Amino acid sequence: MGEPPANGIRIRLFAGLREQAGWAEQQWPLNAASEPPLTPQQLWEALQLPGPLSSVRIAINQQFSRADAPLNPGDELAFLPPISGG
Amino acid sequence: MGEPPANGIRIRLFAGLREQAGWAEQQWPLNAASEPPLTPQQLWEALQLPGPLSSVRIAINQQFSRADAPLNPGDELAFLPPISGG
Amino acid sequence: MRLRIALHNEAFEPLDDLARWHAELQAQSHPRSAAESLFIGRVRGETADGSALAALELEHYPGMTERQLEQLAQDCGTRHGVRSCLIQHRIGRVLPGEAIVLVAIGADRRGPAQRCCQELLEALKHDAPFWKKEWHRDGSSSWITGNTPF
Amino acid sequence: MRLRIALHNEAFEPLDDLARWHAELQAQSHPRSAAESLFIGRVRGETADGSALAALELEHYPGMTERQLEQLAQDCGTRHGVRSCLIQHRIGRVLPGEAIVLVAIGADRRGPAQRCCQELLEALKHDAPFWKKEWHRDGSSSWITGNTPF
Repeated sequence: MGEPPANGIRIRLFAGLREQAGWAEQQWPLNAASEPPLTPQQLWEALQLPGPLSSVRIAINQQFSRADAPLNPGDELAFLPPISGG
Repeated sequence: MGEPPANGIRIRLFAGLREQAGWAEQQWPLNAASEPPLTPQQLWEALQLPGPLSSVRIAINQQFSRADAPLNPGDELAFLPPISGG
Repeated sequence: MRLRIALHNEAFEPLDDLARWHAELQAQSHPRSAAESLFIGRVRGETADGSALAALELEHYPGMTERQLEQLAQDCGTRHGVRSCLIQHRIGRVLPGEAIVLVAIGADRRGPAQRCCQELLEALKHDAPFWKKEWHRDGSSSWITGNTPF
Repeated sequence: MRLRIALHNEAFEPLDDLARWHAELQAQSHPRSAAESLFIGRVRGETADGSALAALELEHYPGMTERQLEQLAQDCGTRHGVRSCLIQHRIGRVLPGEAIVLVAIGADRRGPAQRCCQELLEALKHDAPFWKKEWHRDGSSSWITGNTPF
Protein backbone atom coordinates (compact mmCIF):
# COMPACT_ATOMS: atom_id res chain seq x y z
CA MET A 1 0.00 0.00 0.00
CA GLY A 2 1.16 3.59 -0.56
CA GLU A 3 3.88 4.64 -2.97
CA PRO A 4 7.45 3.56 -2.49
CA PRO A 5 9.66 6.43 -1.26
CA ALA A 6 10.82 8.53 -4.22
CA ASN A 7 14.47 7.84 -4.78
CA GLY A 8 15.32 9.92 -7.82
CA ILE A 9 15.70 13.69 -8.00
CA ARG A 10 12.55 15.61 -8.90
CA ILE A 11 13.62 18.55 -11.06
CA ARG A 12 11.29 21.53 -11.55
CA LEU A 13 11.45 24.57 -13.81
CA PHE A 14 9.35 27.73 -13.58
CA ALA A 15 8.12 30.67 -15.64
CA GLY A 16 10.25 31.73 -18.61
CA LEU A 17 12.79 28.98 -18.01
CA ARG A 18 10.05 26.34 -18.13
CA GLU A 19 8.78 27.76 -21.42
CA GLN A 20 12.25 27.94 -22.96
CA ALA A 21 13.12 24.39 -21.94
CA GLY A 22 9.73 23.06 -23.00
CA TRP A 23 9.15 21.03 -19.83
CA ALA A 24 8.04 21.75 -16.27
CA GLU A 25 9.27 18.77 -14.34
CA GLN A 26 11.22 15.55 -14.69
CA GLN A 27 12.67 12.79 -12.58
CA TRP A 28 16.44 12.13 -12.60
CA PRO A 29 17.40 8.62 -11.51
CA LEU A 30 19.58 8.49 -8.39
CA ASN A 31 19.32 5.46 -6.17
CA ALA A 32 21.97 6.28 -3.64
CA ALA A 33 24.06 9.34 -2.78
CA SER A 34 26.91 9.25 -5.28
CA GLU A 35 30.55 9.94 -4.57
CA PRO A 36 31.52 12.61 -5.52
CA PRO A 37 27.96 13.86 -4.94
CA LEU A 38 25.67 14.94 -7.76
CA THR A 39 25.14 18.72 -7.78
CA PRO A 40 22.59 21.14 -9.30
CA GLN A 41 25.38 22.45 -11.54
CA GLN A 42 25.99 18.99 -13.03
CA LEU A 43 22.27 18.52 -13.66
CA TRP A 44 21.98 21.98 -15.27
CA GLU A 45 24.68 20.95 -17.71
CA ALA A 46 23.48 17.39 -18.25
CA LEU A 47 19.97 18.61 -19.04
CA GLN A 48 21.37 21.25 -21.42
CA LEU A 49 19.22 23.96 -19.85
CA PRO A 50 19.35 27.32 -21.63
CA GLY A 51 21.64 30.19 -20.66
CA PRO A 52 24.26 30.45 -17.93
CA LEU A 53 23.52 28.83 -14.57
CA SER A 54 24.39 32.20 -12.97
CA SER A 55 21.15 33.62 -14.43
CA VAL A 56 18.99 31.42 -12.18
CA ARG A 57 18.63 30.67 -8.49
CA ILE A 58 18.57 27.15 -7.12
CA ALA A 59 16.26 25.65 -4.53
CA ILE A 60 16.67 22.21 -2.99
CA ASN A 61 13.63 20.96 -1.10
CA GLN A 62 12.13 24.43 -1.44
CA GLN A 63 15.05 26.22 0.23
CA PHE A 64 17.52 28.42 -1.64
CA SER A 65 20.74 26.46 -2.15
CA ARG A 66 24.14 26.64 -3.83
CA ALA A 67 24.94 25.26 -7.25
CA ASP A 68 27.49 22.88 -5.71
CA ALA A 69 25.27 21.57 -2.90
CA PRO A 70 25.15 17.74 -2.76
CA LEU A 71 21.93 16.13 -3.95
CA ASN A 72 20.40 13.09 -2.30
CA PRO A 73 17.79 10.62 -3.47
CA GLY A 74 14.29 12.02 -2.90
CA ASP A 75 15.40 15.67 -3.20
CA GLU A 76 13.30 18.23 -5.07
CA LEU A 77 15.53 20.52 -7.12
CA ALA A 78 14.20 23.70 -8.74
CA PHE A 79 15.84 26.16 -11.11
CA LEU A 80 14.28 29.61 -10.58
CA PRO A 81 14.60 32.36 -13.20
CA PRO A 82 14.75 35.98 -11.96
CA ILE A 83 11.99 36.65 -9.44
CA SER A 84 9.48 39.46 -9.94
CA GLY A 85 6.95 39.51 -7.12
CA GLY A 86 5.07 42.16 -5.16
CA MET B 1 -23.01 98.11 10.24
CA GLY B 2 -20.42 95.37 10.80
CA GLU B 3 -17.47 95.67 13.13
CA PRO B 4 -14.78 98.26 12.61
CA PRO B 5 -11.51 96.71 11.35
CA ALA B 6 -9.52 95.37 14.28
CA ASN B 7 -6.57 97.62 14.81
CA GLY B 8 -4.86 96.13 17.84
CA ILE B 9 -2.84 92.95 18.00
CA ARG B 10 -4.81 89.81 18.88
CA ILE B 11 -2.55 87.63 21.04
CA ARG B 12 -3.30 83.94 21.51
CA LEU B 13 -1.82 81.27 23.76
CA PHE B 14 -2.29 77.49 23.48
CA ALA B 15 -2.07 74.31 25.53
CA GLY B 16 0.31 74.29 28.50
CA LEU B 17 1.35 77.89 27.91
CA ARG B 18 -2.28 79.03 28.05
CA GLU B 19 -2.80 77.18 31.33
CA GLN B 20 0.39 78.55 32.87
CA ALA B 21 -0.40 82.11 31.85
CA GLY B 22 -4.03 81.81 32.92
CA TRP B 23 -5.45 83.39 29.76
CA ALA B 24 -6.14 82.26 26.19
CA GLU B 25 -6.33 85.49 24.30
CA GLN B 26 -6.03 89.23 24.68
CA GLN B 27 -5.95 92.37 22.58
CA TRP B 28 -2.88 94.64 22.62
CA PRO B 29 -3.58 98.20 21.54
CA LEU B 30 -1.68 99.31 18.42
CA ASN B 31 -3.26 101.91 16.21
CA ALA B 32 -0.50 102.39 13.68
CA ALA B 33 2.73 100.58 12.83
CA SER B 34 5.22 101.93 15.36
CA GLU B 35 8.81 102.97 14.65
CA PRO B 36 10.84 100.97 15.59
CA PRO B 37 8.21 98.29 14.99
CA LEU B 38 6.64 96.28 17.79
CA THR B 39 7.85 92.64 17.79
CA PRO B 40 6.65 89.32 19.29
CA GLN B 41 9.72 89.37 21.53
CA GLN B 42 8.72 92.73 23.04
CA LEU B 43 5.20 91.50 23.67
CA TRP B 44 6.47 88.26 25.25
CA GLU B 45 8.42 90.38 27.73
CA ALA B 46 5.76 93.03 28.25
CA LEU B 47 3.16 90.36 29.03
CA GLN B 48 5.58 88.61 31.40
CA LEU B 49 4.87 85.24 29.81
CA PRO B 50 6.49 82.26 31.58
CA GLY B 51 9.80 80.73 30.58
CA PRO B 52 12.27 81.67 27.86
CA LEU B 53 10.90 82.81 24.51
CA SER B 54 13.16 80.20 22.91
CA SER B 55 10.89 77.48 24.33
CA VAL B 56 7.99 78.50 22.09
CA ARG B 57 7.33 79.03 18.40
CA ILE B 58 5.72 82.15 17.06
CA ALA B 59 2.99 82.50 14.47
CA ILE B 60 1.82 85.77 12.95
CA ASN B 61 -1.46 85.53 11.06
CA GLN B 62 -1.25 81.75 11.37
CA GLN B 63 2.16 81.45 9.71
CA PHE B 64 5.34 80.58 11.57
CA SER B 65 7.36 83.77 12.10
CA ARG B 66 10.47 85.11 13.79
CA ALA B 67 10.58 86.69 17.22
CA ASP B 68 11.80 89.96 15.72
CA ALA B 69 9.24 90.16 12.91
CA PRO B 70 7.44 93.54 12.78
CA LEU B 71 3.83 93.54 13.97
CA ASN B 72 1.11 95.58 12.31
CA PRO B 73 -2.35 96.65 13.48
CA GLY B 74 -4.85 93.82 12.89
CA ASP B 75 -2.23 91.06 13.19
CA GLU B 76 -2.96 87.83 15.04
CA LEU B 77 0.05 86.76 17.10
CA ALA B 78 0.28 83.30 18.67
CA PHE B 79 2.82 81.80 21.03
CA LEU B 80 2.97 78.03 20.50
CA PRO B 81 4.47 75.69 23.09
CA PRO B 82 6.21 72.51 21.86
CA ILE B 83 4.04 70.69 19.32
CA SER B 84 3.03 67.06 19.79
CA GLY B 85 0.80 65.94 16.97
CA GLY B 86 0.27 62.76 15.02
CA MET C 1 -2.18 65.85 -6.73
CA ARG C 2 -5.56 65.03 -5.16
CA LEU C 3 -5.50 66.24 -1.58
CA ARG C 4 -7.96 65.82 1.28
CA ILE C 5 -7.37 66.95 4.83
CA ALA C 6 -9.89 66.52 7.61
CA LEU C 7 -9.92 66.99 11.36
CA HIS C 8 -12.40 64.81 13.27
CA ASN C 9 -13.70 65.69 16.70
CA GLU C 10 -15.25 62.26 17.09
CA ALA C 11 -13.88 58.75 16.65
CA PHE C 12 -13.23 57.79 13.04
CA GLU C 13 -12.61 54.42 11.39
CA PRO C 14 -9.51 54.71 9.18
CA LEU C 15 -10.54 51.85 6.88
CA ASP C 16 -13.98 53.36 6.30
CA ASP C 17 -12.44 56.72 5.50
CA LEU C 18 -9.98 55.06 3.15
CA ALA C 19 -12.75 53.19 1.35
CA ARG C 20 -14.67 56.46 0.88
CA TRP C 21 -11.52 58.21 -0.34
CA HIS C 22 -10.81 55.45 -2.89
CA ALA C 23 -14.43 55.53 -4.09
CA GLU C 24 -14.29 59.30 -4.55
CA LEU C 25 -11.04 59.14 -6.51
CA GLN C 26 -12.57 56.42 -8.70
CA ALA C 27 -15.70 58.52 -9.23
CA GLN C 28 -13.45 61.38 -10.39
CA SER C 29 -11.85 59.05 -12.95
CA HIS C 30 -8.60 59.08 -11.02
CA PRO C 31 -7.07 55.67 -11.91
CA ARG C 32 -6.05 53.59 -8.91
CA SER C 33 -2.45 54.19 -7.89
CA ALA C 34 0.02 51.35 -8.46
CA ALA C 35 1.52 52.07 -5.05
CA GLU C 36 -0.21 53.24 -1.90
CA SER C 37 1.60 53.72 1.38
CA LEU C 38 -0.46 54.21 4.52
CA PHE C 39 0.00 54.89 8.18
CA ILE C 40 -2.50 54.58 11.01
CA GLY C 41 -1.62 55.89 14.46
CA ARG C 42 -3.67 54.99 17.52
CA VAL C 43 -3.66 56.14 21.13
CA ARG C 44 -1.58 53.94 23.42
CA GLY C 45 -3.03 52.50 26.61
CA GLU C 46 -0.15 53.91 28.62
CA THR C 47 1.24 57.34 29.35
CA ALA C 48 4.82 58.33 28.60
CA ASP C 49 5.84 57.25 32.13
CA GLY C 50 4.14 53.86 31.83
CA SER C 51 1.00 54.39 33.91
CA ALA C 52 -2.47 53.64 32.56
CA LEU C 53 -3.93 56.31 30.30
CA ALA C 54 -7.58 57.34 30.62
CA ALA C 55 -7.67 59.52 27.51
CA LEU C 56 -5.65 61.84 25.33
CA GLU C 57 -6.88 65.36 24.72
CA LEU C 58 -5.86 66.94 21.45
CA GLU C 59 -5.84 70.71 21.19
CA HIS C 60 -5.19 72.47 17.91
CA TYR C 61 -5.06 75.99 16.46
CA PRO C 62 -8.22 76.22 14.35
CA GLY C 63 -7.36 77.63 10.95
CA MET C 64 -3.60 77.45 11.27
CA THR C 65 -3.57 73.68 11.81
CA GLU C 66 -5.57 72.99 8.62
CA ARG C 67 -3.53 75.50 6.65
CA GLN C 68 -0.26 74.11 7.91
CA LEU C 69 -1.28 70.50 7.13
CA GLU C 70 -2.20 71.55 3.63
CA GLN C 71 1.12 73.33 3.14
CA LEU C 72 3.12 70.36 4.48
CA ALA C 73 1.18 67.94 2.26
CA GLN C 74 1.59 70.10 -0.84
CA ASP C 75 5.31 70.50 -0.26
CA CYS C 76 5.93 66.83 0.46
CA GLY C 77 3.65 65.58 -2.30
CA THR C 78 5.25 67.85 -4.89
CA ARG C 79 8.75 66.94 -3.79
CA HIS C 80 8.02 63.23 -4.29
CA GLY C 81 5.69 63.59 -7.27
CA VAL C 82 2.84 61.65 -5.70
CA ARG C 83 -0.72 61.42 -7.06
CA SER C 84 -2.95 61.58 -4.00
CA CYS C 85 -2.76 62.43 -0.33
CA LEU C 86 -5.28 61.90 2.43
CA ILE C 87 -4.70 63.13 5.99
CA GLN C 88 -7.20 62.51 8.76
CA HIS C 89 -6.39 63.69 12.28
CA ARG C 90 -8.35 63.57 15.50
CA ILE C 91 -8.93 66.51 17.78
CA GLY C 92 -10.69 66.58 21.15
CA ARG C 93 -10.80 63.71 23.62
CA VAL C 94 -9.41 60.46 22.18
CA LEU C 95 -9.61 57.13 23.99
CA PRO C 96 -6.93 54.42 24.09
CA GLY C 97 -7.10 52.29 20.96
CA GLU C 98 -8.87 54.99 18.93
CA ALA C 99 -7.26 56.22 15.73
CA ILE C 100 -5.51 59.56 16.03
CA VAL C 101 -3.96 59.94 12.57
CA LEU C 102 -4.25 58.43 9.12
CA VAL C 103 -1.96 59.29 6.22
CA ALA C 104 -2.48 57.67 2.80
CA ILE C 105 -0.25 58.44 -0.16
CA GLY C 106 -0.89 57.18 -3.68
CA ALA C 107 1.90 57.23 -6.26
CA ASP C 108 3.10 55.50 -9.40
CA ARG C 109 5.93 53.75 -7.60
CA ARG C 110 6.50 52.39 -4.12
CA GLY C 111 9.59 54.50 -3.30
CA PRO C 112 7.93 57.91 -3.58
CA ALA C 113 4.75 56.63 -1.88
CA GLN C 114 6.67 55.26 1.11
CA ARG C 115 9.05 58.20 1.43
CA CYS C 116 6.27 60.78 1.19
CA CYS C 117 4.10 58.95 3.73
CA GLN C 118 7.00 58.71 6.18
CA GLU C 119 8.18 62.31 5.73
CA LEU C 120 4.70 63.76 5.90
CA LEU C 121 4.03 61.91 9.15
CA GLU C 122 7.21 63.37 10.68
CA ALA C 123 6.37 66.82 9.33
CA LEU C 124 2.88 66.86 10.80
CA LYS C 125 4.20 65.63 14.13
CA HIS C 126 6.69 68.48 14.31
CA ASP C 127 5.22 71.33 12.31
CA ALA C 128 1.43 71.19 12.58
CA PRO C 129 0.07 72.90 15.71
CA PHE C 130 -1.38 70.04 17.76
CA TRP C 131 -0.89 69.56 21.47
CA LYS C 132 -1.54 66.40 23.44
CA LYS C 133 -2.59 66.25 27.06
CA GLU C 134 -2.53 62.93 28.86
CA TRP C 135 -5.41 62.29 31.24
CA HIS C 136 -4.53 59.83 33.98
CA ARG C 137 -6.92 57.47 35.74
CA ASP C 138 -6.80 59.54 38.92
CA GLY C 139 -8.15 62.60 37.12
CA SER C 140 -4.80 64.39 36.90
CA SER C 141 -3.39 65.46 33.56
CA SER C 142 -0.19 66.66 31.92
CA TRP C 143 0.78 68.17 28.59
CA ILE C 144 3.16 66.20 26.40
CA THR C 145 5.99 68.43 25.30
CA GLY C 146 7.46 66.31 22.54
CA ASN C 147 6.85 63.34 20.29
CA THR C 148 7.32 59.67 21.06
CA PRO C 149 10.68 58.41 19.78
CA PHE C 150 10.69 57.47 16.11
CA MET D 1 4.24 38.27 16.54
CA ARG D 2 0.84 37.51 14.99
CA LEU D 3 1.43 36.45 11.41
CA ARG D 4 -0.95 35.73 8.56
CA ILE D 5 0.08 34.99 5.00
CA ALA D 6 -2.37 34.27 2.23
CA LEU D 7 -2.18 33.81 -1.53
CA HIS D 8 -5.36 34.65 -3.44
CA ASN D 9 -6.13 33.28 -6.87
CA GLU D 10 -9.04 35.67 -7.28
CA ALA D 11 -9.35 39.43 -6.84
CA PHE D 12 -9.22 40.57 -3.23
CA GLU D 13 -10.16 43.88 -1.59
CA PRO D 14 -7.25 45.00 0.63
CA LEU D 15 -9.43 47.11 2.91
CA ASP D 16 -11.86 44.24 3.50
CA ASP D 17 -8.99 41.91 4.30
CA LEU D 18 -7.53 44.49 6.65
CA ALA D 19 -10.83 44.95 8.45
CA ARG D 20 -11.13 41.18 8.93
CA TRP D 21 -7.52 40.99 10.15
CA HIS D 22 -8.10 43.78 12.69
CA ALA D 23 -11.30 42.11 13.88
CA GLU D 24 -9.52 38.79 14.35
CA LEU D 25 -6.68 40.37 16.30
CA GLN D 26 -9.25 42.12 18.50
CA ALA D 27 -11.14 38.86 19.03
CA GLN D 28 -7.87 37.29 20.19
CA SER D 29 -7.46 40.08 22.76
CA HIS D 30 -4.52 41.50 20.82
CA PRO D 31 -4.66 45.22 21.70
CA ARG D 32 -4.66 47.54 18.70
CA SER D 33 -1.17 48.60 17.71
CA ALA D 34 -0.19 52.23 18.28
CA ALA D 35 1.48 52.27 14.85
CA GLU D 36 0.44 50.45 11.71
CA SER D 37 2.28 50.83 8.43
CA LEU D 38 0.64 49.47 5.30
CA PHE D 39 1.37 49.07 1.65
CA ILE D 40 -1.03 48.24 -1.19
CA GLY D 41 0.36 47.45 -4.65
CA ARG D 42 -1.88 47.34 -7.71
CA VAL D 43 -1.36 46.31 -11.32
CA ARG D 44 -0.46 49.19 -13.62
CA GLY D 45 -2.40 49.80 -16.82
CA GLU D 46 0.82 49.82 -18.82
CA THR D 47 3.59 47.36 -19.55
CA ALA D 48 7.23 48.07 -18.79
CA ASP D 49 7.67 49.49 -22.33
CA GLY D 50 4.62 51.78 -22.03
CA SER D 51 2.07 49.88 -24.11
CA ALA D 52 -1.39 49.02 -22.76
CA LEU D 53 -1.49 45.97 -20.50
CA ALA D 54 -4.32 43.44 -20.82
CA ALA D 55 -3.43 41.46 -17.71
CA LEU D 56 -0.60 40.28 -15.52
CA GLU D 57 -0.17 36.58 -14.89
CA LEU D 58 1.45 35.61 -11.62
CA GLU D 59 3.14 32.25 -11.34
CA HIS D 60 4.50 30.95 -8.03
CA TYR D 61 6.17 27.86 -6.58
CA PRO D 62 3.44 26.27 -4.46
CA GLY D 63 4.81 25.40 -1.06
CA MET D 64 8.11 27.23 -1.38
CA THR D 65 6.46 30.62 -1.93
CA GLU D 66 4.37 30.36 1.26
CA ARG D 67 7.32 29.00 3.25
CA GLN D 68 9.63 31.70 1.96
CA LEU D 69 7.13 34.48 2.72
CA GLU D 70 6.74 33.16 6.23
CA GLN D 71 10.51 33.02 6.73
CA LEU D 72 11.00 36.56 5.40
CA ALA D 73 8.18 37.88 7.60
CA GLN D 74 9.49 36.13 10.71
CA ASP D 75 13.03 37.41 10.12
CA CYS D 76 11.96 40.98 9.39
CA GLY D 77 9.36 41.10 12.16
CA THR D 78 11.78 39.77 14.75
CA ARG D 79 14.53 42.13 13.64
CA HIS D 80 12.23 45.13 14.15
CA GLY D 81 10.29 43.78 17.11
CA VAL D 82 6.87 44.28 15.53
CA ARG D 83 3.59 42.88 16.89
CA SER D 84 1.67 41.76 13.83
CA CYS D 85 2.21 41.09 10.16
CA LEU D 86 -0.29 40.45 7.40
CA ILE D 87 0.79 39.61 3.84
CA GLN D 88 -1.73 39.04 1.06
CA HIS D 89 -0.48 38.33 -2.45
CA ARG D 90 -2.27 37.57 -5.68
CA ILE D 91 -1.48 34.65 -7.94
CA GLY D 92 -3.02 33.80 -11.31
CA ARG D 93 -4.40 36.34 -13.79
CA VAL D 94 -4.58 39.86 -12.36
CA LEU D 95 -6.24 42.76 -14.17
CA PRO D 96 -5.04 46.37 -14.28
CA GLY D 97 -6.14 48.21 -11.15
CA GLU D 98 -6.53 45.04 -9.12
CA ALA D 99 -4.56 44.65 -5.92
CA ILE D 100 -1.52 42.42 -6.20
CA VAL D 101 0.05 42.79 -2.75
CA LEU D 102 -0.90 44.00 0.70
CA VAL D 103 1.55 44.26 3.60
CA ALA D 104 0.35 45.47 7.02
CA ILE D 105 2.71 45.77 9.98
CA GLY D 106 1.57 46.62 13.51
CA ALA D 107 4.09 47.81 16.08
CA ASP D 108 4.38 49.87 19.22
CA ARG D 109 6.15 52.70 17.43
CA ARG D 110 6.08 54.18 13.96
CA GLY D 111 9.78 53.65 13.14
CA PRO D 112 9.79 49.86 13.42
CA ALA D 113 6.38 49.60 11.71
CA GLN D 114 7.51 51.68 8.73
CA ARG D 115 10.94 50.10 8.41
CA CYS D 116 9.58 46.57 8.65
CA CYS D 117 6.84 47.25 6.09
CA GLN D 118 9.33 48.72 3.66
CA GLU D 119 12.00 46.02 4.11
CA LEU D 120 9.50 43.19 3.93
CA LEU D 121 8.08 44.56 0.68
CA GLU D 122 11.57 44.64 -0.85
CA ALA D 123 12.34 41.17 0.52
CA LEU D 124 9.24 39.61 -0.97
CA LYS D 125 9.89 41.28 -4.29
CA HIS D 126 13.38 39.83 -4.46
CA ASP D 127 13.31 36.63 -2.43
CA ALA D 128 9.86 35.07 -2.72
CA PRO D 129 9.40 32.93 -5.84
CA PHE D 130 6.84 34.83 -7.91
CA TRP D 131 7.07 35.48 -11.63
CA LYS D 132 5.10 38.02 -13.60
CA LYS D 133 4.10 37.67 -17.21
CA GLU D 134 2.68 40.67 -19.04
CA TRP D 135 -0.18 39.96 -21.41
CA HIS D 136 -0.49 42.55 -24.16
CA ARG D 137 -3.66 43.61 -25.92
CA ASP D 138 -2.64 41.78 -29.12
CA GLY D 139 -2.49 38.44 -27.29
CA SER D 140 1.31 38.33 -27.06
CA SER D 141 3.04 38.00 -23.71
CA SER D 142 6.44 38.34 -22.08
CA TRP D 143 7.97 37.44 -18.74
CA ILE D 144 9.22 40.27 -16.55
CA THR D 145 12.75 39.55 -15.43
CA GLY D 146 13.11 42.12 -12.68
CA ASN D 147 11.24 44.51 -10.45
CA THR D 148 10.05 48.02 -11.22
CA PRO D 149 12.50 50.62 -9.93
CA PHE D 150 12.10 51.51 -6.29
